[in-house]
Amino acid sequence: MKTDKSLSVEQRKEQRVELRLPSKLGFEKIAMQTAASYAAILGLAPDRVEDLKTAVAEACINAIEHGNHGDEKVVVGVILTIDHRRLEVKVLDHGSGITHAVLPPDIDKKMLGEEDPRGMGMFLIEALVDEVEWVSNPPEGSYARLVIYLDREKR
Amino acid sequence: MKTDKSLSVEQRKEQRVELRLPSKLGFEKIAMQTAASYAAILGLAPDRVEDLKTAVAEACINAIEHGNHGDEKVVVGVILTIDHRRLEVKVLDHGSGITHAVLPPDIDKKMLGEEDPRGMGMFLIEALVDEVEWVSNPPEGSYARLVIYLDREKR
Amino acid sequence: MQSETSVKVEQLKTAAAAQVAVLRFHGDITSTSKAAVLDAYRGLPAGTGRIVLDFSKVDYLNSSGIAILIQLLMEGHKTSQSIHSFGLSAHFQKVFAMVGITKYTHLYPDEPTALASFA
Amino acid sequence: MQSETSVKVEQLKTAAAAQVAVLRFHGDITSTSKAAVLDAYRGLPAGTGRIVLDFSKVDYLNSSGIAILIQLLMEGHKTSQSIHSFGLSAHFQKVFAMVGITKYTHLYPDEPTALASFA
Ligand SMILES: Nc1ncnc2c1ncn2[C@@H]1O[C@H](COP(=O)(O)OP(=O)(O)O)[C@@H](O)[C@H]1O
Ligand SMILES: Nc1ncnc2c1ncn2[C@@H]1O[C@H](COP(=O)(O)OP(=O)(O)O)[C@@H](O)[C@H]1O
Repeated sequence: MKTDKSLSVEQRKEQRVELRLPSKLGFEKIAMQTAASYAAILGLAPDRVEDLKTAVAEACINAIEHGNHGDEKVVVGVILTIDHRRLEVKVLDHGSGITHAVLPPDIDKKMLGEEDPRGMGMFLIEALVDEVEWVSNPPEGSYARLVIYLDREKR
Repeated sequence: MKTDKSLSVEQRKEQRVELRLPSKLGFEKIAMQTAASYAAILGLAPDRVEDLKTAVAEACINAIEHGNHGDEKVVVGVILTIDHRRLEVKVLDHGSGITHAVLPPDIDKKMLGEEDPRGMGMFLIEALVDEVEWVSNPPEGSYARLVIYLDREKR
Repeated sequence: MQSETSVKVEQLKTAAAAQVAVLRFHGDITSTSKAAVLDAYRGLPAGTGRIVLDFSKVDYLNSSGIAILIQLLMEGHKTSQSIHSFGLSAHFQKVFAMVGITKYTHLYPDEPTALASFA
Repeated sequence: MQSETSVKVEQLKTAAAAQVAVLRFHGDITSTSKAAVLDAYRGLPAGTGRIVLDFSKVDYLNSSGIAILIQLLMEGHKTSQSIHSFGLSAHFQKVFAMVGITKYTHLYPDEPTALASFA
């Protein structure tokens, strides 16, 4: 067998799960399901699993579209870990990351055509998870780090 | 960012998806969901998605239990690819693999206590997918390679 | 890619004999759904005043899909159409409220309520 | 680990006034379910002759779980109990047939049929 070099024997942290996807829109649905079943196994409440699914999907879409510019050969990484009942999801891309602040959508402006109808992904991520951080470290890449608390009521 | 070294920029094949799990029973459910959503995206019929889910779960259970001896720090790898409408799943462990043939369960013998009630995983995998291969290559590890055809009717 | 959007258009009359166009979405609503969603909407007969959006068969909805719905609602708002929605999960009802589009389409628990509530 | 197995035991009478014990499984049936499944079964009153297994609330079933069911069926077979099952998805009906255990528990489409079909 030509062993996949990247499949290291030892993991740094227990219960760590990693996923890699091609940068192709639609594949964020895989990350969504992977994260959902990880969270369900750890006992996250069903409504919070839904929050996590949407947040992970939006982070992956951004990694695919903005970070990796839709180049299917470039990988989006998703790393799931649990520590002190905090579920963490890192979504990694190979772009230069985010420089601006997250703005909440102004629906009235959107309705008047004064604001792009898009631009809600980061806002939704912030609204749905308990902690979020965007880290950029070119040329290595960037990531969004989402944290959801297992013991917190719904948002 | 301390970039995960193993997250390589280039993938060898388009639409390749990789998953790594700790060797902990229960985590095969994540592989099952990841494979299911990959297959659904590619258009596999829902009843064949169910076949794939059971086959992937059983292969992961074997990798966890027999290949990696339930050592949570050791990784089970799952690699999903598609080629010529053949969906391939490789389930990798760090054990020495399989030496014996797959025997169909004899339910009457099991009922009489003459055969272990267990020992149906490999049989089910063979019965549910279109192709299966067990490859061992110590000390690097072993893998089960399952193939399901997108255009084939149910088993 | 599976789960392409399809939209079925139906013309119904409410109990009060009001004419309503129902757009029934199937599959995913994402960035690739623009033509399917907006073409179905724009293909409604001129003068359509009451519209119901049926989300009960939608598998997956993301922010790019919501952006398309905002475009639809924007066009409807300009022509003073009344647009009701139903069939969203509790989660997506929350997401619609977070984004603010519940200001432009009221969410109803089911089809009869969505139909009955036209003025 | 979530989705531990739980088993609810009910005593019912069929239309023909036959006494039936129903084991309703909830959650996953896997290698960790052995005590839950077999304790519930072994806790049935002595002389129980008719048993129904309700799989309709089972989320996940794997070969180790099936091995536990085989043990249950083995014990039932020894004491000539009649064991009917219902609530399996089409997929798991197929899996049960592949493994051969449909020889020892007949699968019914729903609870009324499973109950009605006791001799
Ligand atoms: N992973 C990323 N890498 C680089 N830029 C990003 C990333 N995610 C978001 N952005 C930037 O932030 C903007 C806002 O993102 P978002 O709120 O998700 O809305 P949208 O993706 O619809 O534009 C994007 O248009 C992009 O410029
Ligand atoms: N990945 C693996 N690595 C090493 N041995 C394996 C592996 N998978 C299966 N085996 C061997 O094959 C046997 C039969 O496996 P299986 O049919 O799945 O039943 P069970 O796991 O219930 O014993 C196992 O008991 C084990 O000895």
